[in-house]
Amino acid sequence: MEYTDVVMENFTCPKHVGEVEGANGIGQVGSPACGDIMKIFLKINDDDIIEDASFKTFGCGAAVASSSMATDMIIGKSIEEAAKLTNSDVVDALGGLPDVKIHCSVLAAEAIQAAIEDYKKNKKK
Amino acid sequence: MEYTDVVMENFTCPKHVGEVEGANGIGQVGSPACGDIMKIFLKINDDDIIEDASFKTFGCGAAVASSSMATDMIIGKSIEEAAKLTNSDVVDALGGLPDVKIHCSVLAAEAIQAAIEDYKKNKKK
Amino acid sequence: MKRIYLDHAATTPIDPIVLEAMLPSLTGNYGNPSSIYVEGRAAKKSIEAARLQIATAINADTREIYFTGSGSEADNWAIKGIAMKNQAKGKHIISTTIEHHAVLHTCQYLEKQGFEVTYLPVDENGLISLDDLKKAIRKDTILVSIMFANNEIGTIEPIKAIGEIVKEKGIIFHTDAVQALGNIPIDVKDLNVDLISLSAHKIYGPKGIGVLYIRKGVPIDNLIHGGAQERKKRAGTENTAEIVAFGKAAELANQHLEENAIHMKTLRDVLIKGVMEKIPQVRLNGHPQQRLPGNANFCFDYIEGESILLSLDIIGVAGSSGSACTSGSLDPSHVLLAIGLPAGVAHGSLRLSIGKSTTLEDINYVVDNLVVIIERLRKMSPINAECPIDDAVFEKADHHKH
Amino acid sequence: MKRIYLDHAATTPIDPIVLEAMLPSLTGNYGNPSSIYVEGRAAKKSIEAARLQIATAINADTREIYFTGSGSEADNWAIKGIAMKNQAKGKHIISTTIEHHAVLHTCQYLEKQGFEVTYLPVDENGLISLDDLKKAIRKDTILVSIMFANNEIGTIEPIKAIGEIVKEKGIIFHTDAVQALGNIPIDVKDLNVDLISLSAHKIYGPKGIGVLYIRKGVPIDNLIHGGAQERKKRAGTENTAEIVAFGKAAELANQHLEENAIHMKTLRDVLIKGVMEKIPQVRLNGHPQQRLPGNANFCFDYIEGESILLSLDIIGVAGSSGSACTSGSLDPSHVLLAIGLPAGVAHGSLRLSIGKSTTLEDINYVVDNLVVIIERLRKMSPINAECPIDDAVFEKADHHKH
Ligand SMILES: Cc1ncc(COP(=O)(O)O)c(C=O)c1O
Ligand SMILES: Cc1ncc(COP(=O)(O)O)c(C=O)c1O
Repeated sequence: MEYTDVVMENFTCPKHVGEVEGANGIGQVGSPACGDIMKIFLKINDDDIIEDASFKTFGCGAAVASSSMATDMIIGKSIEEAAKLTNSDVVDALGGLPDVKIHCSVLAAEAIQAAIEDYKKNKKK
Repeated sequence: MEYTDVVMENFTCPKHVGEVEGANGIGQVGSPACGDIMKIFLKINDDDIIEDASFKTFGCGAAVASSSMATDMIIGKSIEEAAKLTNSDVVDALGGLPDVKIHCSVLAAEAIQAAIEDYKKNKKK
Repeated sequence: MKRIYLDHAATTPIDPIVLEAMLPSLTGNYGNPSSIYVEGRAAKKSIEAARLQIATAINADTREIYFTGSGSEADNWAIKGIAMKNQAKGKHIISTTIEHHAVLHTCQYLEKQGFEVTYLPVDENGLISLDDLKKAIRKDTILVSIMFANNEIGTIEPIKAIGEIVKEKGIIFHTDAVQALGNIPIDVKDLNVDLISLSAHKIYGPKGIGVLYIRKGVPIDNLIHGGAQERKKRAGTENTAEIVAFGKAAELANQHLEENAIHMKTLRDVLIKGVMEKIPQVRLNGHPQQRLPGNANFCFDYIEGESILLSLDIIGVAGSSGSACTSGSLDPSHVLLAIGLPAGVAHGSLRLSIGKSTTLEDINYVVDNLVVIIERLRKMSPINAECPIDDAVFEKADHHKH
Repeated sequence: MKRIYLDHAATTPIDPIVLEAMLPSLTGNYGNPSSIYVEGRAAKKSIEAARLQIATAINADTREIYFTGSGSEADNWAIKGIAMKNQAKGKHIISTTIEHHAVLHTCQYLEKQGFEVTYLPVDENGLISLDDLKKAIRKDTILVSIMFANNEIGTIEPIKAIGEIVKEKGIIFHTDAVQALGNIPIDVKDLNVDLISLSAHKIYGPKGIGVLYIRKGVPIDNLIHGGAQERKKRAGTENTAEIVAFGKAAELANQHLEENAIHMKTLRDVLIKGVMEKIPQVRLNGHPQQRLPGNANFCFDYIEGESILLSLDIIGVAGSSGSACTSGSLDPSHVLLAIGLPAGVAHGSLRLSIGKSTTLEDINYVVDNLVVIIERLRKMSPINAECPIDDAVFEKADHHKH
């Protein structure tokens, strides 16, 4: 298994770690039993644009890097666009992931979707 | 498999190769299918003393060395004594033989016995 | 950057003395050991010298030492060879839940071929119970295979006591001593063991060479059929160079056994004390006393093992983890699960295994840096003491099962 | 004394370029290739580079190359692995009477486990008949294993034609190409072969490292179970150094295939011509044309092979013989018997196998001295043209059977 430089960069100096203040969409996927949990925090403005995003991740290097990259990719996008982010987009942005780590990118995409769902649910109330 | 120096000496410069002139006891054992044939020639005098002995051998290094050593050991002995020569005597005199080669020494002892039998048979006639 | 290698349980560098011993067999001494001419005899001689070195190290007879292509091959041979040869007597085998995969997967393969295997459980320290063993023995039990010392958590099993129980019943006893060699004494005359697996690369020898000790008279089928090498028990042109190297490595390991063990134990205790005292929410895995001198194995709550390894690697430290993420599977170490850890915790394990060249500075450096790394990763984690996640809930949810 | 090594079919010295390539993996690069830190990744990388070199040499995909601990292990794995995995389909295997013991004894072992094996006969040149093969194929045939080139007499089997017949029937085809590699081209895209065994020490690589090529999708059981190495197909910590060496050796063998073959063939023909012309009562074994470039195999009537070898050894020449006396058994080579030689004649065989460094002077020296040696030994022999011994008589007499 070999990580790309981009993965290592995003692992050692991950962007957007922590809990964004005023987050109004939060999504969590994974389980510790499987070795990964990803929690995504979104701050979405009234125009449904993602103003800021952050993550907290329990997981391997690829999970951390995927979280970092994915949050970075959706900031400034509309929730519609962000919901379309696929795991392959994340993998491509990372310059590739080892086969056995692809599922980490899947988790990242799922976590974002979950956070957007959460935002929509909150909004409706 | 490792031969002793004595074995190698007796293989490279075997004593008593060929057919002794006036041989009156000839014994042959073994088969080419098994990879060894030993033929022993004895020249025995009227007092039943082995005056000279020689061999011809088809076989491996141990077979040649055993033939050489065995013939050398019985020259000057009575046929009674010579008949008592065991394969272990030959092995000892050679400073040992590899396990898988012990049967060569057995052949040598058998060939001598066969030659003595042949002499006795000839004498009776 | 200076590297600090703390994964000696995975493999060790070749000792320069061992390399020196093996080099002549790579640059020359190339004869086929089965050949009768000078080159062949020379190769044969060096192999037999190595066999004697190995035999001496475990107090065996040279005719009981058979070279294999790895520790894994030795394990496979022992278990399949005994099973196949003795199946008329019975098809029941006893092993444990914490064996190396070379034993475990071999047993599982035999289960598919109609054998029955009882896997003895272990307690929270990784020890089997002699009572369990006694109860597991049946009339049709033909083999007991229990490892000498565990490669992950370092726990040393009571091999002598096991041997006594097994011998009384006339059952064949195999032990995987790959981790024991060079770390704790192995004396086949003292132990009632019939088969022992060994591997060179754990004791500063090369990879790709192992040994199976087979007590004289033990009925066993071959695993690799073919030529008459290894007294007709293991075919394949002999790996002269690595055999010679294994011989030398075993000799050195034996000569310096005590001194190396004391050195490793001392540093290990510093390491364990440092980590346990300086880092909160950590547990030590494996038996507190009855463990390999060089083994330290921790679980850090709330974080995952691979990210610890990567963080250590970046600052020059090599360690290993029972986390699934390091193995290509998604299940964490079967050993950590067997000692009762929840999967989520098992994912946060770190094994640091000390070698003969490890120094006190190395250990201090690692402890100091671990404090920082663990803190950093915990900050990044969505779970913590206030916000723990119930494994059970997630396991039931089954959302991310593969 | 200068040594003349003419036993390249038994094993070869390590090429200095190969040694140079492998040394870094002995002095450093010791990481466990399964580990994720720097040392592990470096080791992994060198293994994958070697895998590519091997794949290129036989025109395969890297994912079809699996490293083993020897050519013998590759043979055992291929045959047992296919047999075990596909036994539900049938339990019939086809092989030949002239296979290497690694194939032959594996087949015999499977016969004991309830498999049926048809051993195809060969003609006086060592060739199987395609008609025999077609006739031997049954509904329950699951595997055909026929060697690429014979190690004793050098005969090259019609592998491509065999592959076509076998493929049409949907049967799995294995070939032991240990002797072919580096001597004749092997192209898996051109041949209908599913499994190929290779070994490094026949092509100036180290002993103790082999390869099994497994065509993608071929269903096969593991032989060595355990860790996830070799894409979960062959357990055991990778022998990094020897894998790297095998890669380099294969690359060199491939690059210089034609030039080496021409060199060996030229010298071989000088050798054969010299021996046949200067020594009476001698026969050439193996196919006159369709043979390995470096192989010469003779039978000298009335004398025994080991004594020829010893005599050659004394004057500095290393050769081999199919005589029983060199193998520790009392039966002469099964290959020489299979081509129809009487046992007594088979005992008098001498194989001289030429390598890339052999010179014309070496060959001339050997021919000249052989003349003397053969004459001397014949003088010592109790049998000769005038006094032949009927094998049959002796065999019936059975006086000296073991
Ligand atoms: C045709 C053939 N097959 C298999 C082997 C076995 O290879 P290894 O010695 O690497 O086990 C050899 C050589 O020994 C051989 O010549
Ligand atoms: C306990 C144990 N058994 C077996 C093995 C396998 O040995 P090898 O890597 O030589 O196949 C190892 C190490 O990998 C081990 O730690």
